[in-house]
Amino acid sequence: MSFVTFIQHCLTGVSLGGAYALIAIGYSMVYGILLLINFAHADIFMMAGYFMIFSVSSFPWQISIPIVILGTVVLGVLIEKAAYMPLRSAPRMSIMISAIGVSYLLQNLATYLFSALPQAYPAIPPLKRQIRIGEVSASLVTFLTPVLTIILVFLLIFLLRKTKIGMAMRAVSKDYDTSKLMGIKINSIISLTFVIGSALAAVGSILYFTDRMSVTPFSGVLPGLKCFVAAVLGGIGSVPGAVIGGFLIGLSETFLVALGYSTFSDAFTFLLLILILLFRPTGLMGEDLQDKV
Amino acid sequence: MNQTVWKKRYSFYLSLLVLLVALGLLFWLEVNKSNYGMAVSVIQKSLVFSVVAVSMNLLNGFTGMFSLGQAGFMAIGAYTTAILTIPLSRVDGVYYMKGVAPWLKGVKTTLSVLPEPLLIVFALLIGGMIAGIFAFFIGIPVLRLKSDYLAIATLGFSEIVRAVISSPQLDRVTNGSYGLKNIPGFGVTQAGGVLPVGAGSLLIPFFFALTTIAFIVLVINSSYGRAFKAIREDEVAAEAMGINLLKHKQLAFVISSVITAMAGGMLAMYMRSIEARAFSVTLTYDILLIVVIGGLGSVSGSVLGAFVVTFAKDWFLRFFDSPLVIGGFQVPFLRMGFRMVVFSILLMIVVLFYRRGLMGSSEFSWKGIFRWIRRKKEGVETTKGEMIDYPDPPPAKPAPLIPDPPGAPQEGGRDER
Amino acid sequence: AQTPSAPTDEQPSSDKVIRIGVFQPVTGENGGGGFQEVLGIRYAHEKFPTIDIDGETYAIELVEVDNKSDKTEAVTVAANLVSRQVSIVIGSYGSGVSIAAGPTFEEAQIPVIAPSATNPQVTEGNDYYFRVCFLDPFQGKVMATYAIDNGATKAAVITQLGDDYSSGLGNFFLKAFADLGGEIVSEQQFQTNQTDFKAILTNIKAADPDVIFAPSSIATAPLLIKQARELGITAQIMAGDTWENQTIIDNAGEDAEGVAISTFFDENDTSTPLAGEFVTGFKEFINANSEYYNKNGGDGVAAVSALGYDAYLTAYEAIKAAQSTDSVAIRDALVGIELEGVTGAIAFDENGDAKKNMAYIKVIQGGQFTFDKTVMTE
Amino acid sequence: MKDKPVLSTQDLTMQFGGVVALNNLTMRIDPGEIVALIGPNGAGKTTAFNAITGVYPPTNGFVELEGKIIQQGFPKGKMKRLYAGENAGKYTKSLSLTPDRITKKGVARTFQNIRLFKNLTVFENVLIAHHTNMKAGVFQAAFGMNRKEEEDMRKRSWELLEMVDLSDVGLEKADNLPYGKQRHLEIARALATKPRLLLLDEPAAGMNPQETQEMGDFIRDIRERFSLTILIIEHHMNLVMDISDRIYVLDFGRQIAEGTPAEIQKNPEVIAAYLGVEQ
Amino acid sequence: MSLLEVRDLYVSYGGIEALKGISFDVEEGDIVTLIGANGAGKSTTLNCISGLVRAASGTIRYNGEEIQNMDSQKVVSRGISLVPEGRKVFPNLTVRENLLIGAYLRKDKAEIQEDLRKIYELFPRLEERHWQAAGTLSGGEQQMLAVGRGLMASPHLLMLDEPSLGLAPQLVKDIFSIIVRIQEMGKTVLLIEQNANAALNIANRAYVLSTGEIIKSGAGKELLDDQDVKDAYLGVQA
Ligand SMILES: Nc1ncnc2c1ncn2[C@@H]1O[C@H](COP(=O)(O)OP(=O)(O)OP(=O)(O)O)[C@@H](O)[C@H]1O
Ligand SMILES: Nc1ncnc2c1ncn2[C@@H]1O[C@H](COP(=O)(O)OP(=O)(O)OP(=O)(O)O)[C@@H](O)[C@H]1O
Ligand SMILES: [Mg+2]
Ligand SMILES: [Mg+2]
Repeated sequence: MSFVTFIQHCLTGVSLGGAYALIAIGYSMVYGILLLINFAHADIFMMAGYFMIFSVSSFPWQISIPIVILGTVVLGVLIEKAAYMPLRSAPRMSIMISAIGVSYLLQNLATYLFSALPQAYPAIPPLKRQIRIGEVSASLVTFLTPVLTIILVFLLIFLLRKTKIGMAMRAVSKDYDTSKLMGIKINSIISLTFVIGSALAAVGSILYFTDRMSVTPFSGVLPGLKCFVAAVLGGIGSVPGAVIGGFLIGLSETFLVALGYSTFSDAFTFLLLILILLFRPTGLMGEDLQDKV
Repeated sequence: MNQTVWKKRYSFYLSLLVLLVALGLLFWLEVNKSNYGMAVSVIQKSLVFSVVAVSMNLLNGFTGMFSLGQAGFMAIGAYTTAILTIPLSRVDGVYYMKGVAPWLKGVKTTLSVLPEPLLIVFALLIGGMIAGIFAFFIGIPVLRLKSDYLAIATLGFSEIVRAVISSPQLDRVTNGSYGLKNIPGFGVTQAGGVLPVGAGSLLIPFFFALTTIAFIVLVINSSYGRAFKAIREDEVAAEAMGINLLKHKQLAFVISSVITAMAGGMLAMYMRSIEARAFSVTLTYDILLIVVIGGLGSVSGSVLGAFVVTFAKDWFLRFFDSPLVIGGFQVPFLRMGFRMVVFSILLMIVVLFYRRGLMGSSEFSWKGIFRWIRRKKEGVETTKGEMIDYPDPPPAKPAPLIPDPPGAPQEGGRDER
Repeated sequence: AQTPSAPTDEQPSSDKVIRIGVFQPVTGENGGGGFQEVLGIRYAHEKFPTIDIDGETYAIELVEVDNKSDKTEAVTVAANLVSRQVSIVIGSYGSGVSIAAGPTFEEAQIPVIAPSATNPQVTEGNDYYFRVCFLDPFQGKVMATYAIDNGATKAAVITQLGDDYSSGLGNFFLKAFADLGGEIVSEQQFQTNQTDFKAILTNIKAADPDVIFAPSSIATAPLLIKQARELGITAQIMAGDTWENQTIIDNAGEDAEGVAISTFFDENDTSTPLAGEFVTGFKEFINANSEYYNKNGGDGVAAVSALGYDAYLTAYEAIKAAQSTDSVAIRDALVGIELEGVTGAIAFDENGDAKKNMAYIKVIQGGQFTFDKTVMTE
Repeated sequence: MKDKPVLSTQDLTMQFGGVVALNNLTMRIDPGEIVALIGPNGAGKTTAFNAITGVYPPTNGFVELEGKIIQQGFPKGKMKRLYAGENAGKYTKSLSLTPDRITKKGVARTFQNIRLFKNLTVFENVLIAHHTNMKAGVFQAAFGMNRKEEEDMRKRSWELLEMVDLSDVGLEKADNLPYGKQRHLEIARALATKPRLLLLDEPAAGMNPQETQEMGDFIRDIRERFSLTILIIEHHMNLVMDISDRIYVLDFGRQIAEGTPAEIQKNPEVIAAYLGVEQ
Repeated sequence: MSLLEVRDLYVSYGGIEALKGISFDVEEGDIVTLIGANGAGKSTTLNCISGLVRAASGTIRYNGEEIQNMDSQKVVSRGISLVPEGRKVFPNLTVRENLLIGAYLRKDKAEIQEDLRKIYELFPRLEERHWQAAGTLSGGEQQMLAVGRGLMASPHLLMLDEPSLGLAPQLVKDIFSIIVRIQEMGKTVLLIEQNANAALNIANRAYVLSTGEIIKSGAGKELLDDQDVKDAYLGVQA
């Protein structure tokens, strides 16, 4: 592999990793607070793709971006209210099935409404600008993704670590009743989690689809699974962990495919995950808190 | 009579009756397969899925281990069964891309002395065994992980299995990602034998389901089953009660995997043609869905769930997919893809309103039905989810392990043994 | 009394019915192409809604099922068709699902006509599977010849793992290209549902081929094309019949220019009157229904629509020849059938494959598939 | 009658990060004794239980059960640097049986924060505890080939419930029992494993003085009936002084006193650290 | 008008009736205690007041406002704080964070810091371990933390559910003197205690609960001398 090819692969991997990281954070946050693997997250991400397609058909892209973020946030919060909130006191598995149900529903609804055919994702001209450095060529979005990811993540970490809201989120994650006794509005806190997670998914979707150019009802499935793995690998519930996981998976996937082992690219992701879990049973950055006996 | 007291032997006779009726019905259906193809196909699938669901329930519902590796074990079983049972004459056509590995052909030639039914049983057992060995070895490191970490690790294992099966390196054994076809089905397919065409296509999966599920039920009701439940409730306390966590988790994991793999083999025979892609996470989610819809920790729930979900998804809701014109009026919404939308909505409704699944964690029993009917007759209001959920009254003596056979002394009398 | 063959809006109210199963993907990966094929069948059905058997008029009923481009689902819905007592089946777009469902139909002794499934395995060893299109070995050779004729010496091949059509055709191309003296400089594979081809394309770029042969689904086509151009790859991209779909051009835009494909039919080649008649009629049919129009991506006539039409016609003729609704009788009639379809003459060889030896090459120019040349083999 | 001690610990130390929760505990318990372990909150009492029963492998020192070592450890890895306890370097072997092995060897315990199998019935809670002594393998058990054994287990479970006065609620969910009853159930469950040594962690917590007294009688009673040796942690001094033969006192992980109840009550150090000025 | 008025309160769990129509009052500035055997319904009463458990019927009035079946979070904002049974500290937050979250609804930053200091003074052990995840504290340490967290809310009515459970004898005494000090600060306390002696000693008023009903009430000292109460709850005095 020549040096130029190597750099090109790195670029692809890092950019992919950045988008993964943004989605992984959504999984991680919702898990952190509801202990719920939000299977629908991947499909919220997919819907964000469609929102952009529709929005761009009537508005310029500058206006579409906030519309897409807003729309995705509304969708995320709506799902929470309709499918998860009524199940607050239900067994964990029921909520998980509810999440799978929402995921199926979004996929099938999208298939039904927009057909299974891929729809072209609108090109956002500045993001698509070709940048050429020597032999390496890529569009701006490829360079932008990791940078934007890092900035957003720092903001988020600040929110979680340094503010009262962050503390309330961590409290709610352990015990609803006692949190209520502290005066915490748990529903608002949970909604906020979904707002943040969905907004990040929307940003992630813009970056991801701009790079990949088309959306289908099943576009979310594979990245969804990978991002979930990224979240677990990093230590589910931990934001920096999700980011590390995202980049790790983005890079390893790209290189595996590049080396001709594309059958094994997903398998390798999982192998990596299992190996890491064997040495760190709660992921790279996960809190290793067992209840005291 | 309103005041009749439920007796144990009633249950026995009723069960026997239902079993006989079911057998008769199944036999009738399979002989008339050509007219009821859809029913036969859906029942076959339901039976196979109920086995997988029950063995998944053994892990998730009874042992409290959140495992998502089902698709992987099914794949192991399915591929083993398929590879061993594809008729020798068809092998070259199946492996048309890269050809079949010579050693495999050798093995198959040797095995071809077995009559087909025996070969199939043999293949299923081998599939189960391979899965069991896998389960045992990956269990050692993986079962130490907790809840969702275990889930994702087992899911990962399942995806790795799938990738390995479809890898080009194994092209000559598993036919890589092209899948296998010409797998023999359940029933007699060629006319001219002693049995009518189609015979066995339902009874074989039925007996398979019956025996495997019965085995799991026996395990659950044994002391080991109680140890599993203890682990589900509180690992620390279970360990303090002298229950070896790893050993018991592994036991549950291996049992579940072996049976899942055998069911995978059955699934291969049902599908007649398989590919690795079919054994993806989605398959596991589908099973999980069945388990939870049926009721986590309820065997009868899993069986019920398998039938309800499969029937709804594959059959009853089909009409939503085709445009319907009634008196020149085109019914809105009905077109391809609508069925799955309806299915997802129904699914959500079930989850939201039966949050503990159709059966909760209780089991089906004639006694429960009987009481429920009596209550209905007396006009006593029953609350949702409580239908079959009646705790037994405190017994005068410990409940016996195995229900008394008919004719044994009835409950109430204190007999010391 | 009914007037046969007069297209009417409402179903003929005859109580005699014969059912033709339509076994196609309408959703999933191949949902787009599958639907186009269905359109051809529906159009044919609209033209020929009834048939006379033994002096009685039977209404033909289309029983449509969706196999979702999924091999597992395919077997289930095939069983569904069998249970609904169809006399003959048309389908499916995509060789993989056809191969998977083959044994089910064979066992139920129901004949199937594949309009566009090109993989040899579809009909091989299955007495009940027929097809009205050419096969992949032929198609691979056609494209290899075309590449060599255009001066290419180095080719890269991209195939989809687990897709019989894609890897099959890729393989046939590979062999033919090497036989013709070309060099294969890179062989890359990707997985179903993969949307990121940058890694494999980067490798291809490093190998610097003259042409890239990438037979795959409509869904992946625009992604491949656009990502290749983004990486600065300038080699000509070529593919098989599946790519003849307007959405690819719509999605890939400018980048699609120059892409070459082989196909079964050309709407501008109206050398036979039958084809010309079909093209006008079909366009009207499409334009009359906005859903059809949208999903077809305009009123272009896809080759698979033409093949769908031909498959229906073949089934129609076979039923007529058999003078029976019995599926086995129809199958026997199919073996010896000969007719003139819009994609050429149809007659089956001993495998059940139509004896066809001509393919059209089209190149995308100015946002349209433009006819380049026809290729025939002996 | 001083033969081999049932349990003895030597230099038993348990350190979490920088916190030395248990420092150099050396104690012995002779057969048939009731020994109490007391001390202020956070003194390391529960930690001692955890180290003895294998929940944590000890950082340093060892535990012997009837003359055989069941737990032994020395600081390794990062702990080598961090180690703040005593006798570093004295031990070089490590051995840690898992809690189930230790239970099998005859040590049973209850938990400070009750840990019942909440969704199972009271009866099942006790029945499960018999599992550890079961002989049958999984196939034998599944196919009912150990009917005799199974029936025995059931009979003994009811007997135990009878003893703690819970047989009338035997088919209730354990979680629905009031707090005090749950504590009794935990003891019954522990007894079902057929222990020779029973460790009780605050069995009278949450009980009123009346109930506490009854608990004292109950503990004495089971000692006789099952010929047990008992190690108990309690903050109810009336109970402790009433039933124990000997008392060990911990403070900040260290043993600060050992003696009979009378001696301990007078010990100025214990009064200062734990009991308070006037009793 | 009393600060808190409970009238005819019924609560049931599924089929089981835990409270069968109890009525009692808590006067402003009093210490009121509920005593009773295990399972009598004491905790249920407090949980119902703070909105964790739904009342089947009956009313609860606080400052004249009906608060039965009000959302917990709202009840808290009215100035009622509960130190729940079984400690319920947030295991993943540090000791300090647990205390701060107790003051979640308060806006007075300076006073929060002052209160934090006071609590560290009361329980020096907490200050020593302020960085430790609460889940790894010993049982008694967690109990201190739970009480401290309740105090951080600076509530008008403080409800304590067995605050002395699992505490060392000396600390038990401290707890009771803290409760008296809280009263002296002008707050009202509703207390559940198994340590009935001590509770009755400091209580202005006491109610005895038995299987979901109030069977006795009176001034704290009065009940201390009551023979029935002595027999049932106080045991033989050492
Ligand atoms: N897993 C752990 N991680 C960190 N510190 C711990 C852990 N377990 C216990 N500790 C600390 O060790 C000390 C001793 O705890 P332990 O539970 O043994 O106290 P105890 O004597 O039982 O007190 P109590 O009477 O309050 O129950 C405490 O200060 C506690 O914070
Ligand atoms: N969540 C619940 N589900 C079912 N029953 C419950 C539940 N909580 C309490 N109970 C029952 O309600 C009754 C009253 O319980 P409560 O906890 O109020 O008693 P308590 O007086 O606080 O007792 P303790 O002194 O043990 O804390 C008990 O019989 C108990 O078993
Ligand atoms: Mg303790
Ligand atoms: Mg209570």
